[in-house]
Amino acid sequence: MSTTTLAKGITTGLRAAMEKDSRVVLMGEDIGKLGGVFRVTEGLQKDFGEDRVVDTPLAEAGIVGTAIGLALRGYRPVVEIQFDGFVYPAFDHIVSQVAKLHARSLGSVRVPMVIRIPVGGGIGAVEHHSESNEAYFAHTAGLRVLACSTPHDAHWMIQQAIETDDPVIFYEPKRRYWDKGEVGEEPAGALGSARVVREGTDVTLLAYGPMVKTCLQAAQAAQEDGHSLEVVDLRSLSPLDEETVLASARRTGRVVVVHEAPTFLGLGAELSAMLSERAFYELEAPVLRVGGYNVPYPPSRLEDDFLPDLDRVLDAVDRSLAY
Amino acid sequence: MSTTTLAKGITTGLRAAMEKDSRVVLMGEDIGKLGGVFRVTEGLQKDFGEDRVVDTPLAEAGIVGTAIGLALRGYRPVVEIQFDGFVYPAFDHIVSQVAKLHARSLGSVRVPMVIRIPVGGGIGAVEHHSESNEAYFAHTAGLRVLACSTPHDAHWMIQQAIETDDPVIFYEPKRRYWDKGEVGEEPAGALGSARVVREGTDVTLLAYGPMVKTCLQAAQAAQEDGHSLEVVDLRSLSPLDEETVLASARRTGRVVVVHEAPTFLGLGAELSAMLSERAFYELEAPVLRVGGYNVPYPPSRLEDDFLPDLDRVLDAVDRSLAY
Amino acid sequence: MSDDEVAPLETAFGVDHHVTHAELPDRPAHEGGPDMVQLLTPEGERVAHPELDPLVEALSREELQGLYRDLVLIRRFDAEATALQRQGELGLWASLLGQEAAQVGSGRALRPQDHAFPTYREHGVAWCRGVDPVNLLGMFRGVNHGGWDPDEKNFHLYTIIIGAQTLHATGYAMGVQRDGDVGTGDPQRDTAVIAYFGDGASSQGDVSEALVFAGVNNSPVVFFCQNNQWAISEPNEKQTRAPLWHRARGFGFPGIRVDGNDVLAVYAVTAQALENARCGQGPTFVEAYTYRMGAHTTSDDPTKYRVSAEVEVWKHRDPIERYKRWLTTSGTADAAFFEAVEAEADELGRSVRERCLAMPDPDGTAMFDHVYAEAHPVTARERAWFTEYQASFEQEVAR
Amino acid sequence: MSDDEVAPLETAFGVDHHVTHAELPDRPAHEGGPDMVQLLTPEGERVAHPELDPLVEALSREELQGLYRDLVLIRRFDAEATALQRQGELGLWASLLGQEAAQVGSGRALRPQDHAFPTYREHGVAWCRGVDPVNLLGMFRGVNHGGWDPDEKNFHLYTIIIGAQTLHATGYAMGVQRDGDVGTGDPQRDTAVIAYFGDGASSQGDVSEALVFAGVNNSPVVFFCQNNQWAISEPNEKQTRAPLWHRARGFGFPGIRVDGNDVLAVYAVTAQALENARCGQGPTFVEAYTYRMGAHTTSDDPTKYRVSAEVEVWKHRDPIERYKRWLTTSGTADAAFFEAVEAEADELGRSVRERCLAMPDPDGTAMFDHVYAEAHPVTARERAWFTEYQASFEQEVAR
Ligand SMILES: Cc1ncc(C[n+]2csc(CCOP(=O)(O)OP(=O)(O)O)c2C)c(N)n1
Ligand SMILES: Cc1ncc(C[n+]2csc(CCOP(=O)(O)OP(=O)(O)O)c2C)c(N)n1
Ligand SMILES: [Mg+2]
Ligand SMILES: [Mg+2]
Repeated sequence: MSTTTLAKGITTGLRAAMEKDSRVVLMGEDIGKLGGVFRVTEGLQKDFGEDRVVDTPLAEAGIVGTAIGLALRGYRPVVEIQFDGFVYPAFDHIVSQVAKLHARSLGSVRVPMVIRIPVGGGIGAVEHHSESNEAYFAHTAGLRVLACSTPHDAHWMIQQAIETDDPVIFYEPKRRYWDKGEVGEEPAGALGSARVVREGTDVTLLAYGPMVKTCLQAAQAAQEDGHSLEVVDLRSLSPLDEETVLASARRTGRVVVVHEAPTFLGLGAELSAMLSERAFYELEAPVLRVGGYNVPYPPSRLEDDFLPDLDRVLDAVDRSLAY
Repeated sequence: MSTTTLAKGITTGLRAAMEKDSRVVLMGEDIGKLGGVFRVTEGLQKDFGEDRVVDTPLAEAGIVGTAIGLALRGYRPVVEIQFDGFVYPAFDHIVSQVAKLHARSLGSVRVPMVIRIPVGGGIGAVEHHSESNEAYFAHTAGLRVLACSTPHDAHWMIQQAIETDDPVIFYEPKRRYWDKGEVGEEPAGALGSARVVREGTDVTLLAYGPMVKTCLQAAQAAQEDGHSLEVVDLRSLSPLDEETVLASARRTGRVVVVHEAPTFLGLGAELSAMLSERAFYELEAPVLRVGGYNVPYPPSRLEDDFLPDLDRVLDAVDRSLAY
Repeated sequence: MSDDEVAPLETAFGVDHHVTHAELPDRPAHEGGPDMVQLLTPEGERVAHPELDPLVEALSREELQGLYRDLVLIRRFDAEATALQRQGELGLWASLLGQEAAQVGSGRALRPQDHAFPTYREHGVAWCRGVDPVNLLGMFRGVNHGGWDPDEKNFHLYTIIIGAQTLHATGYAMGVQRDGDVGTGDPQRDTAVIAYFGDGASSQGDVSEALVFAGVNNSPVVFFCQNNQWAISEPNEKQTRAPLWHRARGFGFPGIRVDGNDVLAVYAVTAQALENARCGQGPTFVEAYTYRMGAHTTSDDPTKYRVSAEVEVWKHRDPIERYKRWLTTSGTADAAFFEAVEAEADELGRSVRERCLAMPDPDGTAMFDHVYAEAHPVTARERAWFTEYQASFEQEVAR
Repeated sequence: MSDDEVAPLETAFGVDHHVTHAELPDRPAHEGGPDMVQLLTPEGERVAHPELDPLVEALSREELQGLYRDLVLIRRFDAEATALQRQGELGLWASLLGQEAAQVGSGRALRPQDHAFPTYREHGVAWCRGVDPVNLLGMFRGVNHGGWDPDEKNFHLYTIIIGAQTLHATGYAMGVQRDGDVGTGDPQRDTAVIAYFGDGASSQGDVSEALVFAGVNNSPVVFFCQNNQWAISEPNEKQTRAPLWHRARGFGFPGIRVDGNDVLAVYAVTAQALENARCGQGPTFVEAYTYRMGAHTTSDDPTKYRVSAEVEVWKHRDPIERYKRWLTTSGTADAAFFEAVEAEADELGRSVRERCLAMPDPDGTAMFDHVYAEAHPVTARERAWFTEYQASFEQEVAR
């Protein structure tokens, strides 16, 4: 048990994976001497050398494309995309190659690659540095999509992501990088599992990444108003842990999904559709969605207006309870 | 009124737009002498010259990127992406530039660009030639996404797409390219509108592009079984014509969404979520989704198993009616 | 497109970048230009080349005959596949007609431990690597997306997304470097990677990025561009203003143009480039100047965009004819040999046809296989649903 | 990275591609190499250059003084912005310190009808184009993503996605061609486009694709690469094995390296390249060899990855000092002039600060503006919801 930040939780997770398996190779822009713009890879090049912590040319398609080649040679590349908005030049390689090579080869080839993406807003950044693009990848068969929300999960989930033979998009909630928490001795659940992080009886809040903390705060505030909210940290966005989600939804009968991404075709849409398909008679209210608006991520002075916060979550809870 | 194929409906629509506005420029691979691999631009280079029907280098990012520049200079580029699976190299320019430039410039710049994409399966093609990737673009604020399903709509909607000052992703259902139909004198509705293409009372089928025909066939078959199905052609995937959809859903109380894309986070998810948010008490059954499976598009000998067909639509109708 | 444009600006600046060329048989630009390496004229005459001759001379009579056999057999295979497509047995076929020498010459320059990353047209390379050609038909027949294990013969899967494989090859070569399989001096160990791509592909950003990564890492990869003059309907001029082999220099490594219809020249140039890669001298860009004699694929109609006179000119440069002439005049092979190869080709054609027709359609559930390497709830649920749904029809039929 | 590597393979093939260079002042590779065009030494001495001298000699005393004024004012503006960031008034700042000459020299070579497509660091070019520098602060303050109308001064919006603007510039130049604004001989009409990008950006596929499109179309675009030696923490060697200006040749047009800290050389080279573009001679790649004296942005900590000795070396090549020396020794400007510029700079700093602090925060509803040019139901509904939701708080507060 040790206390550390979410960022350092990933650092120690990467370090553990690299120590365990010499074929784990980190690739990305500025991840070497600089340790990455968020310092997540700090110290790793010094300890593991330039062949295992690679400062690549500035070209995301090139990074993911060559990582595929390394994976085909038996390596396990862990790619850092510097900011969420910079993953798109690599989109083609991710959806047409990384996601499909295993199936294309009838199983003879594996692409055990992890693509780490610092995600979301709330840090006052300029354009393209605050996006939440998980829906694109979750909609893509062949990929697994994970989102961690605590130092503990950061440490363990990155290792699970590296260990699985499937390619993983690994989201790190950048505005929680500096949040501290304890890292325990064991993962909080298997790859793909969600976790009830606060039990409650009136309404279920479904969240992941940066919004888990917001939902926990909302649940705390709601308690003072006499409402008991359950908070589920999805942890895996593809596949979803439908059983955990369903069990909670059945218990409370009311669900609010919270994410930073625009709601239109965001994860909330899938969760809503799935819940109405699988728990139609058990829902007392429609699944409500709290998310970013359907606009490009705004300039930072407006991000507080854009991002779901405690008040907007509680507003949705009230609307749900009103049904 | 004239009878023509869907492909030629687009050709005549493009021709009309080019005659009307000399700043309309077509760009793409093999669209000149060859007339495009589907011959949609056949004859246009001969009539409008190489400056207005441009055979570009083989580079989709380059095509869309330079089209942006042309748009900034006041042109109205219409880009052809040869097949659905080849749009991804241009993904970055589409989501980070095309979709955002108008907002970024506080309205001073417009990007009146149309990106034509032959979409979907059913033509026995090899990999990457049969994909349905509309959800990626529909989830992207700043874009409009259209899908035509008949020669009439093909002819008129492409012109509406060119006329609007917003960027448009324009989907053409490739396996319906050779279907014939009449092209009337007027558009079948404004940009963004859906259309009830068959009225019915028991269940609403929501579809677009290639699946409209499938749904009409299903409705015909269902009639013989005594079920009255309403079919709505969405036509616009972003924005959705929620009012038309809602009105139909309220009439029938039961909705089945049909598309070729995998259901997980496909358009059906959004429609289901929206309908339960806006018509919770009026739905007799959960919105059911019939779509591709959550797998990469399979080899063509399996595509009939993958693609929603009349039977699968009717199976969902039965399940809906069983609620 | 002319190879010898003069740079007005640089000249204006007093900087003369005009490339100086060593002596090679003079040749007009439309025939590949003066820099194109050629060891056999279209008439089958041997052109001396002091640096490369030793590589060719090291080939045994059997190896020299083998090249011919490869050329003929792969052409026959290709013709059979085209016929199968016409008869509805394949959904599509991408013919290599005319490019046999480029593929066989380079394919035979590979050592067993080397790795090849093809486009969708490298049937000749697959053949040289020992991939059963019937396996190449699977994706065109629509029974799979790639019918062989890439690690079995070190021949990777066909890649349809233009240019993508050049990055995969480069990354693979970076892996080879990390494995220490470069520059050891052990001919069984030192490994090179070859990436195939077309003239059209050269425009894709991916390909340029591959040149960047390979250059920066000095990786053991050969970029083998088959310039068959056309990217579907677009001629070279729509893709590039400079000869393609010029591209490499600006990324920090050498480029070379070779007559792609001259199997000896292609062999020698590629062998040298691969050897340089294995020794740790880094990448090379080889432009094999050739011609796509047929349609782009069986779906294509080249009469829409190119004149038959052009095709006629290239017929005179046929890679098989020219090599056959040289084999004959040099006394390397005789009529009996040629006849035997012909017979073998007939047999190959028959066998390929037979085995193609026998290829079973996969079961519908196959689409759920290998989407993920590890258990996945959505795939599992959908697979179960699909199986049950299929069964319900069979019951109906049974009833 | 050395400029004069020899190509082993090509040599092995008897093809010598080693570029021959005309006479230019000898200079070691780490100072830009022998091919770098320089008109002023770091000590401020004028180097003769027969081809380019006329361009410089055509400048009036006022214009020559104006260049100095630009250099000083934009440096002062930049320093003020850095200070504003430190004081929390900006979220971020990307300083141009050290790159003033590259930006002013190229910016002043533009004609009014020309168009510039910047990265996020071209404050000096914006200044030359007449964009009010306060407008550049908006996106760094977080009040907008781009605070000026690109068509007002023909200076396009800052582009953060590395390399993307090179394609936009190329497409824009293709539009210029379609408008017939190339090669008419009318100096008010013929139009060129300039695309700025960095050494790191050269690795992006987009940039290579822009070179392809510009080459194929012979478009009037100048690719202006500010090689400031660093892409955040990565030095040139991580991006390229060859000098960047070599890149152009393989795409079919000339490349040239100019001393990016020599405002006269940058001016002359860019003016010539732009003029060639306007005349219909097509694109040029200009590599301005310079140095990023400060951090990548205010968020960066360069001590992690580069040694101060390097920075010290470059201090001796300061673009302003050297030009000031030449202005003085050549008698083009005197102390009174320099003092006046200093005073003007102080005034600019004060005004920028004042107006930055006065920049209002936009209203929350602004995020719904201009997402679409035409009415959009989702935006409209969300905007209405947002407005009502905001109002509910205000009511609460009012209560
Ligand atoms: C990214 C992408 N865009 C477009 C295509 C469609 N396409 C298939 S082959 C081809 C032309 C390729 O030309 P070239 O690279 O010269 O190879 P060749 O077919 O001549 O061997 C095109 C445009 C594709 N497969 N992938
Ligand atoms: C596509 C993309 N990837 C990564 C980044 C993050 N990033 C911003 S600036 C930069 C370095 C750019 O270096 P260079 O092109 O040399 O320009 P300079 O900053 O030195 O002026 C990086 C990696 C980005 N903005 N866009
Ligand atoms: Mg070709
Ligand atoms: Mg730089």
